Amino acid sequence: MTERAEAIAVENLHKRFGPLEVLKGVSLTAHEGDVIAIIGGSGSGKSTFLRCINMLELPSAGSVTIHGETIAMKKDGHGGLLPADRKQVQRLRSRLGMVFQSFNLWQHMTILENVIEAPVQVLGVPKAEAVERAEAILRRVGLHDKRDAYPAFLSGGQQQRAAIARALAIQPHVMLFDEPTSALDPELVGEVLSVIGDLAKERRTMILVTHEMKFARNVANHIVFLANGVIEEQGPPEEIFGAPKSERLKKFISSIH
Amino acid sequence: MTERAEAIAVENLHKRFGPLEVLKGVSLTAHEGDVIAIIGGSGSGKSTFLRCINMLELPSAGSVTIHGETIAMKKDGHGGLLPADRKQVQRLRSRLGMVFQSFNLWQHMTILENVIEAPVQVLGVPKAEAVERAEAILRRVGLHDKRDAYPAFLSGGQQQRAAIARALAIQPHVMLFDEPTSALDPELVGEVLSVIGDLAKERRTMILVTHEMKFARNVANHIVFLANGVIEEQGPPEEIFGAPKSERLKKFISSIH
Amino acid sequence: DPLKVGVAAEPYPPFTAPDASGKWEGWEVDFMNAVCAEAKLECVLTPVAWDGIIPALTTGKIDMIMSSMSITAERQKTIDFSDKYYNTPTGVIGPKGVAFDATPESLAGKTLGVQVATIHQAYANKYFGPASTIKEYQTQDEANNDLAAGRLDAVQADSIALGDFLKTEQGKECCELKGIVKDDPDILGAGVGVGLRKGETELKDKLNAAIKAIRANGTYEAITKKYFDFDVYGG
Amino acid sequence: MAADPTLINWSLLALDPPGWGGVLLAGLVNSIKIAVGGYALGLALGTGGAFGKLYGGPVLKDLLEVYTTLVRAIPELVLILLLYYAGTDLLNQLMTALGHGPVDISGLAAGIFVIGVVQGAYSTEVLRGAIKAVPAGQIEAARAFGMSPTQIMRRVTLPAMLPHAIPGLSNLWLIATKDTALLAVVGFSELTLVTRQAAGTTKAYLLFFCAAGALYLGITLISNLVIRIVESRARRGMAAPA
Amino acid sequence: MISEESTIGAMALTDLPDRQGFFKPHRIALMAVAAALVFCVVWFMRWDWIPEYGGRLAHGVGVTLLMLFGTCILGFLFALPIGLVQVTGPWPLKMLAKGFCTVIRGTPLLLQLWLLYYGIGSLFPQFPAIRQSFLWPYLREAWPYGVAALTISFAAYEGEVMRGAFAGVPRGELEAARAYGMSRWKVFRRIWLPRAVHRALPTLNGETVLQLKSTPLVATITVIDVYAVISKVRQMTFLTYEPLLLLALIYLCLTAILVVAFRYLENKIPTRGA
Ligand SMILES: Nc1ncnc2c1ncn2[C@@H]1O[C@H](COP(=O)(O)OP(=O)(O)OP(=O)(O)O)[C@@H](O)[C@H]1O
Ligand SMILES: Nc1ncnc2c1ncn2[C@@H]1O[C@H](COP(=O)(O)OP(=O)(O)OP(=O)(O)O)[C@@H](O)[C@H]1O
Ligand SMILES: [Mg+2]
Ligand SMILES: [Mg+2]
Repeated sequence: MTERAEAIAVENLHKRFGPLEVLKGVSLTAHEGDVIAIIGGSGSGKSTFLRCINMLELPSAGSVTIHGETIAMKKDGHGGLLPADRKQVQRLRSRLGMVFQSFNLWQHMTILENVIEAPVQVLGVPKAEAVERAEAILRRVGLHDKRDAYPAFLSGGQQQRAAIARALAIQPHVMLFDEPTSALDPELVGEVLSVIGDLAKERRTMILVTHEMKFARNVANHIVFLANGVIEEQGPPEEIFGAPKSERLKKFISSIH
Repeated sequence: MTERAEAIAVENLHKRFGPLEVLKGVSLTAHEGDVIAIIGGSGSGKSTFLRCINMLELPSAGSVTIHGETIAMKKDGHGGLLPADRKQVQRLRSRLGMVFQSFNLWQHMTILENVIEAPVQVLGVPKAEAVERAEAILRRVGLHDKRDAYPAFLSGGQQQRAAIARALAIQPHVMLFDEPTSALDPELVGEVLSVIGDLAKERRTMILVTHEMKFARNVANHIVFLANGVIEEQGPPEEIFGAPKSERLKKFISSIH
Repeated sequence: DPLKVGVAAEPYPPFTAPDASGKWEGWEVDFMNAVCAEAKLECVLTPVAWDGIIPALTTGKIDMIMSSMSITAERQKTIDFSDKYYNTPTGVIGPKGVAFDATPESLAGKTLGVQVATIHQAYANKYFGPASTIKEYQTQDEANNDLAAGRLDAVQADSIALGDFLKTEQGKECCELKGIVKDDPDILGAGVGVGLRKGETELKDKLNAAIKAIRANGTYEAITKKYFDFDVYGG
Repeated sequence: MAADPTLINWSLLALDPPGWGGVLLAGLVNSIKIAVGGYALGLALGTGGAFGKLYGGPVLKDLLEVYTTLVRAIPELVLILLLYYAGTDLLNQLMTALGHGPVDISGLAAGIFVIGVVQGAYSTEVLRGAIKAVPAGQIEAARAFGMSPTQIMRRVTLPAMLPHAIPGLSNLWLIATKDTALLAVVGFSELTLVTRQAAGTTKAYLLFFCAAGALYLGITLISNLVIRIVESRARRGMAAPA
Repeated sequence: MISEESTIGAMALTDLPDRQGFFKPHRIALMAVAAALVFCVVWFMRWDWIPEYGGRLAHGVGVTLLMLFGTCILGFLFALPIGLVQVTGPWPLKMLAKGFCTVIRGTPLLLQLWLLYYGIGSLFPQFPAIRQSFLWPYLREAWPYGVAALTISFAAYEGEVMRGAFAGVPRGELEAARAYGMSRWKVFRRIWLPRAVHRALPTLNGETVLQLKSTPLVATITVIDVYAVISKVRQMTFLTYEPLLLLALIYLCLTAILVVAFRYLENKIPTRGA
């Protein structure tokens, strides 16, 4: 595992919202091909952690390194950090494919337009090429027939798959998923999980926040248990689910069923 | 069981929405103290059946008798029925306490005002008396401290309990519950079910539509399985869950887990 | 019921204009009081938008019009008039320092302001348009003001109203009388009369008698002296 | 122009003649009278219209649709002229036909009538939208408890729709206060017309237009204050105050 | 300020009857009554003046439309920054924009128009510099003041609408754009602006109809739009109702065209639900 390149390295990440310190020093390294599942109670800071990785939330302290390139930060004068170089952030972001819990598809564009938007506008891929690639991806997630539909007319599961297609289209080094199934009904959950499972089989690097323990167990090679803003425990799924060490994790796992 | 008075008798109820016949002749008798659970697949007509009992939905054919008094109906000229006497319907409705799936609390009234509204406005109970009674009921469902709050500021479980309190306040002969827990998260489900369980212990007549099989089994003395607009099978819980006869019911029960 | 005498709500000094207390005054207001007193009629002055003064009369919102309305054949198709009670020539004014007179040739290419729905508008359209650009104003005041502001090259109106304007601070500074237009009785009419609904001959006779009476007994002259140094009754 | 345009002659605004302040205030009072009257009439028409449109028979529904569509598509200025002449004319012909003499319609009454008819169309739509925004379940619950239709209306529908209706109704009020300015075209001496008269007579256009603007703005600002209080009362019980 | 939504709903006029199910028995009866009314109007009223004024009416409609589209487009361009600044701008700009909207929306348009034309407009000639400048031929005319007043008014009302529209674009969609590495300008141009405009379209429709209905006010400052032409007809013919009825019909048609045009625009990007 050690010889694979580092895809993402987060070091000693802190994040506070006013008086509330949500992340109290979290470090995590994802190598290429890793599938890391972040689990933890509601409000434990999972989403915040994910959002800090691509600077949607600015960390209060700590550093984020993407493919060996550390995001340069500077003090903002209020005890927080600011990106030193906006261009750098934009460039690095385009290597991370984020799939939001609530999809966040652009409602004024068709599915195809959603998928080609970032490649064309950010990466400068010629439109014809982007469309070709997008169609291949859409075919893969089983949405090719919906390419000219607007997001509002798709079912939740279809929207979620479109959001995954959109993230895949920029050929990201790492995919970030924030509770990709929590807004879906059980039937659709299966649909989406199977797409993510396929990606895992390709050994694509992924970090996912999830509440689906069964899924985390099957798909991830590394589980991170966040509690109270720190990593309480981490390790391979067998260990985490089979032989939890900390009291908190034991309680968490028992409460699931 | 036969010597107890009839609380509700529904005979040969039919209901069609345009071309779609949702109920195709359903008969059901509830005696005082009965707790009847209606189960069935989605779209099988459970809600429609419940709503026909208090004429929120007008049946296309059939009769409903509440405490020995049959609701007089007349032809509406389009192949359906209309209540012959609106006053009678209003009077009989006030003997049925309905608890809606989505609570339907009146948002512009506090919880206490919600609870005393029907007793004061419909039954003509003096306000002071109604308040006194309402407070007792609210205390029973554990909502006394929220009596002056508005519904929007309560959690789902609290709203559901308020809805139950509102229904109890008219001292109904029969309580009708439409999926009382489907909109709640698992924690709240327990809370509400325990209140309903309490009511069952008092031997209050209840008809409930539910998806919680475990609950139906524990609380009901009679289970009705609706499928395709007819009662496919009915009987005591042990029989229904322990020894289902029809293929459909077998399939339904096996699919739950 | 008192009779409602319609007057244009837009000020038309020195004939009808409200003062700061909202009271209407002017030659025509005094004249109205005198005529009504003479005819033993109870009259109340009612301001109405000039633009809609004839519909107001025909639909009964007012009972007569005393608002410097000239008697013309066109108007007589719709309403009736009493005998004339004043008649003054029509003039054209313009800025000082630019030489022209009130002839079509001289006004060609210039922008001329008139008040809407007046005989002046009709006249200007017939004789000066389209060689001159004719701009129509809701009130005489606004036309005068635009002339002073340089947005108009000339204004055509009743010579008395123009004279009154030229006497003001603003008028004195900017403008002067350029001439009197060639008469056309078909358009410019036979003087100003009291507008009445058709068929009200009884009222009309009373008013005609009263006008004759105040001209005979000197009241008319007394009123006129208050405002003008010449006779407005005309020839 | 006055000799020195930079010098503002504030004395023109004095309350007593020769100042025009009193006239302006009288005009303001007239404007407010018409706005209040027209708004109230509009609200009455709107309430009837909204219920008619929602629960009326097909013919009534269509007639109301024609009313609201026409009124909302034609400029207020044109409507005011049409209604001002035609409305009073028709009324008089009606009175004559009934054997009464022609009635005397004051400018105030005509103004209120005209603004009321215009406002009625808008109120109809605002109230209809508000009633439709009341969740069906709220009304169903009331029916399930045996309330009669009038009880449902009084106890549930009307109070529940208020929070939805208030923003729209507030805007209509502000529109009503400003629409009174249009009555200037029929010579009713409301604030705008007297401003024009004062400005025309004194030539102090800027001064008077600004003064009138300040008065209108004052009405708006005071109204906003009152509306905010009313709204916060009506919205009690609603989650997430906007 | 108070939410505009429900008023706009009331003014939007977007619900035209659908074609199916339009012809019901009672409708046919109503239409017969309407046809009879129209017949009476056509037959018993005087319309002989129409040919004489036809050309001028057409010209007036042209002026009205020019006024409408010119001021709507200009006003909308101003409304964008006014709306945007209120959502994200620094507080001085925010206050400025807010104040502008409050003052303009709080005073009658008629008054603003007169203030510009008779008030400010009459000050210009006192400055010889202005009188001699190339602008003077335009400043002498009435229409620039009409355009200015209508533009300002539209900008204020629309600025308020755009504020709501910008604020109403779901944060998540903007975050998604940022997450894919779009620059701030690109997020604005590709996502925020088109989403906001799309959301605002129904409201914009209502506001444009309101703007159409405001154009006749320019007739009071000597701009000859269709309303002014009709006023003239009234004065020349002394007819009370006929010209006004024709005018109402003209505005009705213009409104219908606007509504249909906006419908078409809205339907280009379908939305579901309310
Ligand atoms: N923008 C914010 N301002 C203030 N507090 C915030 C903000 N975002 C999140 N928080 C707080 O930070 C904590 C962690 O939030 P986060 O969304 O990361 O939790 P989570 O682990 O994703 O929970 P869940 O499983 O419910 O999504 C919560 O207490 C939340 O209230
Ligand atoms: N007002 C209506 N108009 C037309 N069809 C209706 C209406 N209400 C219900 N239906 C149809 O009647 C059928 C039965 O509906 P009902 O709500 O009674 O199902 P249910 O058994 O309660 O299902 P669920 O468990 O999903 O609530 C469904 O197919 C539904 O689409
Ligand atoms: Mg989260
Ligand atoms: Mg149901």
